[in-house]
Amino acid sequence: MTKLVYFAWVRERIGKSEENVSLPAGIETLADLLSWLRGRGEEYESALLRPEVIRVAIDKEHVGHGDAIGGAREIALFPPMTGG
Amino acid sequence: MTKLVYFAWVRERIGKSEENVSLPAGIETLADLLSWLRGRGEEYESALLRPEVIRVAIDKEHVGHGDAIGGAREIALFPPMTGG
Amino acid sequence: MTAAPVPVIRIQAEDFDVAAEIARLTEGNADVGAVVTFTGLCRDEGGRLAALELEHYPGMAEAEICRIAAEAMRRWPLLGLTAIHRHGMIPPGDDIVLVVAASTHRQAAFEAASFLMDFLKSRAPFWKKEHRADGFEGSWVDAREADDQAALRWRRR
Amino acid sequence: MTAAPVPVIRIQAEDFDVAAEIARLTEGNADVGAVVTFTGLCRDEGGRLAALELEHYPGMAEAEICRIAAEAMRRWPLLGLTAIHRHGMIPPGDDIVLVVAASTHRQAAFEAASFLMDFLKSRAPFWKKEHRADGFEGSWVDAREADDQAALRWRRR
Repeated sequence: MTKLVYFAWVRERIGKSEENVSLPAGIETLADLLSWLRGRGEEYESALLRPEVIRVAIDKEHVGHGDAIGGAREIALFPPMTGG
Repeated sequence: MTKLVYFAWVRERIGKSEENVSLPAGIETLADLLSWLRGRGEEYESALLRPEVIRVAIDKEHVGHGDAIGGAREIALFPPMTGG
Repeated sequence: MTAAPVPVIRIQAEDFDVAAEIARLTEGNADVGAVVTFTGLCRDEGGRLAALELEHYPGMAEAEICRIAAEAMRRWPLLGLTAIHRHGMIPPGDDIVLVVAASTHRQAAFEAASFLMDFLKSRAPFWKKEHRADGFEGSWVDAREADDQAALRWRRR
Repeated sequence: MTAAPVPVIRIQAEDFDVAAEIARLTEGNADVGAVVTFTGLCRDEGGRLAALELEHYPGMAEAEICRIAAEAMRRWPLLGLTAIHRHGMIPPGDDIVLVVAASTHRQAAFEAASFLMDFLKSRAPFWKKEHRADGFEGSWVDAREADDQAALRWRRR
């Protein structure tokens, strides 16, 4: 099981702040994950409509969409950051 | 009469913080003034030994050595500034 | 005189005290000749906003600011570095973020504080949601292109 | 919202209160989103110094800092600008100078504060004399070439 966590409008559109999922075989990169998630329902489709604006972190470190998921325990999806 | 004021090591070497002088005819620029002052005694010679490092202000505004004294009421001579 | 200082990083709901944070970096260290602070405050956008709600990613927010601070410590000869970021509901006029950088000469303190803010803006996992004064549903603040550009300028070195 | 702010310039023997000076620029003005402060402190130069004595040219010190502050107000969209410079005998660890710049976004506040310090260093009529911890006669601090260079970089714009 992999823990997925969502923030800001990604969280609002998906309708939950976290969930545990079993990733099917073949999901190797974060781009694969985003594409698979979009097929899980309207709420995911709406949150991930423009995957290019979605930022991803694995185990609390920024990663790129092309990076491998590897042994990730926690994957976070969120919009561009607006702190400071 | 023109008021001359001195600061920092210029003041220490000349041995006073201010004085009133009658400028002789022919003293038109600040370079003329510095040169004339150097002839007034050892203490002035020691303070103004390297005229190129002396900064000058007329009526509380920075001016260059080539500038005219004009109707200056107060002329200040001092070393490069080290505030802040 | 002193060992390499450890940056102070705090993520908190409460406000901070700028004077106390300056004192923490200067007291007992007479090598400090320059302290630069940056305080970011909630604007009311011409009366439009009732508050900003700041969401963050607990754990990653601290970790990411620690990484940025460590990079600043490597780039500049700093004698102290502090970053405090608030979360939760923040009304106009209230503080959001504080950065304090201390060094012997001013250039390092100015540059490090500016660097920390540029990277904090574009990399620290915080998101602002507007709460409108007129009661209508507010929206999430969009990331500013200017903030990404500001972070990029540090790559030129 | 507000008329163009008038810079606050003070030359004084007493210490200043950074928090109070920040509050003066932010309170009641919810357009302010960024405040940068610079505090310059007296270093002890590895224990060598007992104090710095700051001499100034009364009247010209205020006038010159006013001129520099007015130039900063022309160059950046500032919502507030304060400069306070102390004179007299200042022991290590004590404050010497404070600059506070307030603006809507951070870049203007950072740049204006840095600009003000660069020009204050090279143009404001203050001179530092060292008082040594070992009791020997101290000397006048030499102007730093780096400070003149720092002021020159603003000409490139």
